[in-house]
Amino acid sequence: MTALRKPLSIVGTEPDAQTDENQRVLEAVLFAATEPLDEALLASRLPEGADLKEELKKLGDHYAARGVNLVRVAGKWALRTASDLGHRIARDTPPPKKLSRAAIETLAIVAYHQPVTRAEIEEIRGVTISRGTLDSLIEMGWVRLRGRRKVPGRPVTYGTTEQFLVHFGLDQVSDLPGLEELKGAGFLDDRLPAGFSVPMPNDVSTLREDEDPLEDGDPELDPDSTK
Amino acid sequence: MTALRKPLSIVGTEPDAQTDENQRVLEAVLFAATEPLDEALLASRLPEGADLKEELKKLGDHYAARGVNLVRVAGKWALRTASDLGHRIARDTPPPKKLSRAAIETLAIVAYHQPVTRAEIEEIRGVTISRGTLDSLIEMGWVRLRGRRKVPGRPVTYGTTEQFLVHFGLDQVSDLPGLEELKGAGFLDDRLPAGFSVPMPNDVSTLREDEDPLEDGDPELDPDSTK
Amino acid sequence: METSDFELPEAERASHEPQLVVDVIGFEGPLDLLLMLARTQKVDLAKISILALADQYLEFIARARDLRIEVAADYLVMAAWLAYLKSRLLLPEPAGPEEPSAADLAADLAARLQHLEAIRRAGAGLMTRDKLGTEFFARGMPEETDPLQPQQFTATIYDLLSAYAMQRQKKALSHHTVKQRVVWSLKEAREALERLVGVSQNWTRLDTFLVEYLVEPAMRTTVLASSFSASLEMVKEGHLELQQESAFAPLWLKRRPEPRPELQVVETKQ
Repeated sequence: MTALRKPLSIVGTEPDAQTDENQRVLEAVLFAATEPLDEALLASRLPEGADLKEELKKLGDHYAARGVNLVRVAGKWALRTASDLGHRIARDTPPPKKLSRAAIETLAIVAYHQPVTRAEIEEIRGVTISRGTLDSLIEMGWVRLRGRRKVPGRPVTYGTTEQFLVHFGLDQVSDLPGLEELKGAGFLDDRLPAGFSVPMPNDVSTLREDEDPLEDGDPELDPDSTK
Repeated sequence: MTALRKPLSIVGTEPDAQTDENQRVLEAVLFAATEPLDEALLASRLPEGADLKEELKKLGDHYAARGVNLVRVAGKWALRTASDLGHRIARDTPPPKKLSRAAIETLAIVAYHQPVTRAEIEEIRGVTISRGTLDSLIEMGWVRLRGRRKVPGRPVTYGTTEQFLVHFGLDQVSDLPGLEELKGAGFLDDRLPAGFSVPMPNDVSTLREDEDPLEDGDPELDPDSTK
Repeated sequence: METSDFELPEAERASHEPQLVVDVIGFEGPLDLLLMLARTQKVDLAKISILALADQYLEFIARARDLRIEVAADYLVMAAWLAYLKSRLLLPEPAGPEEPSAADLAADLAARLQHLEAIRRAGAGLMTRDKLGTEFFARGMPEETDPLQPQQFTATIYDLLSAYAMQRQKKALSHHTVKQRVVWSLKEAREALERLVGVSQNWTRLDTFLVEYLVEPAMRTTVLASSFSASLEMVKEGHLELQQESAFAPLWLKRRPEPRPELQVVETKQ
């Protein structure tokens, strides 16, 4: 296990050594995790009074030019391989399936218009969407059921997940590409009932005032909620 | 993705830059690998003529004092967190994950229909189940291999475990609700055709008369028992 | 997005899911087709001529029908709508009561096309981002931080029961296949219209256009009769209002407004 590990002489109290130790711990914690970690968790691993922001910045600088980078996704922190090296890494796993156009468009509509109902998605695309399209996006873990819109028929509202952000390397939904264009053209707030206009996609878990919570186990038992 | 990643200016032919690129690739490949990697594979990721030993030594030196180390295991190479930091990251038990829908559906069928074969599960679900689904249920300790059905092909039969009962707070598997209770609780609706029935689950360890015991070491080596 | 995107073989575009709408022409719905046609005008979508677009579309549909290609009903509903819109744009007849101007309707349609286009670009932009597992990778070998406790999974008894009931039920009920309808009812056509061109709360008289495009010429009389009774039914159910200025004059229809969402909110709060 230790072939190339040199013995360390850690001097706990010496200031510089302390700093390095913080770097080592952060690095190890981030390295061991497959999922992005939030700052509260990271802070809990450092001695009281440590400047987490500063430590993260330092770690980021250290990794910036290397083959692994420190990145911020979904408001959390993670180590990821540098994306310019993707083709050099080629894992054994089969390449991910290409999404169908219907799935890409549906995902985009959910991402940019969330919270959004199935009827609204259909209205934008101009075609009915097969149940399979939303289901598979949900199964992939990118789309989730949020709640129910407070309108007749109480249609389910959909939004994106943290995993969606992680997959596309986004820190938050407001980082979505082309968001400004859509917003500028007035496409982001015109589908909402009057009085509920929110000009930005919003994936925060708290329901909006025009949303009701899902009942227990509601999600799956609901083939025609939007009809 | 780019929060802390600085733009790289890679000059392919300049000796130093070339070396750095090799370091970056090695680092990324080792980071993303799911297993320790052998030198043949690592060499295949570097340009022809690169000195792998030298690159590994350099990478090892870079990481030696850090929170992550390059280690040699079983003649192969891997990046691992420094072992002196084990206790600092140990609290990092991942939060419990929700079971995937495929897993919960499979588990439900095993629970009600045990002893049940993979082919029977697939028939009820109407889709093939990936080997991983059953495997992970077994790994979680909720599903076990019981024996083999005495039919051609001798498919493995699956059942639930005591841990399954503990997790779901069941005294015995026959406490799972039957047809009338499921209807009463609104899980099943009234349109069901006559003759629809829900089996009485039974997880007693004694094999049924249509089951054979598993041979020694049988379980895992059995990719196509149900085909 | 290039025109070639619209010429993907069926197998490729449908790789991930069963296509619900069997779409013989190979487009993802009428708006998709319209967008492609609009691109041939080679102008900014904001300056598109809806009249020319309607002509192109109707021509396309007419050609498909001449070739005896079966055209999905959604396309025909759109054709009916465009034929109606075209007649309004060409002959500014005295509008029915409270009717939106033809220019407004055309502008709405242009806006929908721009929206779809913008969403497509956004979707394409999303897909060209560096993605986890393709361009960048996470730690491949998670380190067990506590070897005694690997990843924990949770599920509730509720998850278990609903998963079970749902699967059994799906299977048990799956034998009841619904016979495919030959002719769309007026109600279905109107629902499709709402999806395609938005909800019009105003008086319209496009039923003659719908009838023309939705059915074979030989069936027109009977379908006109049955769609008339269907609209009466919808009036009775409170979904629709009907108006006729004199005998044999065109019938005007209007969707009854649904209760406003704001009112709904107030109600639930009480």
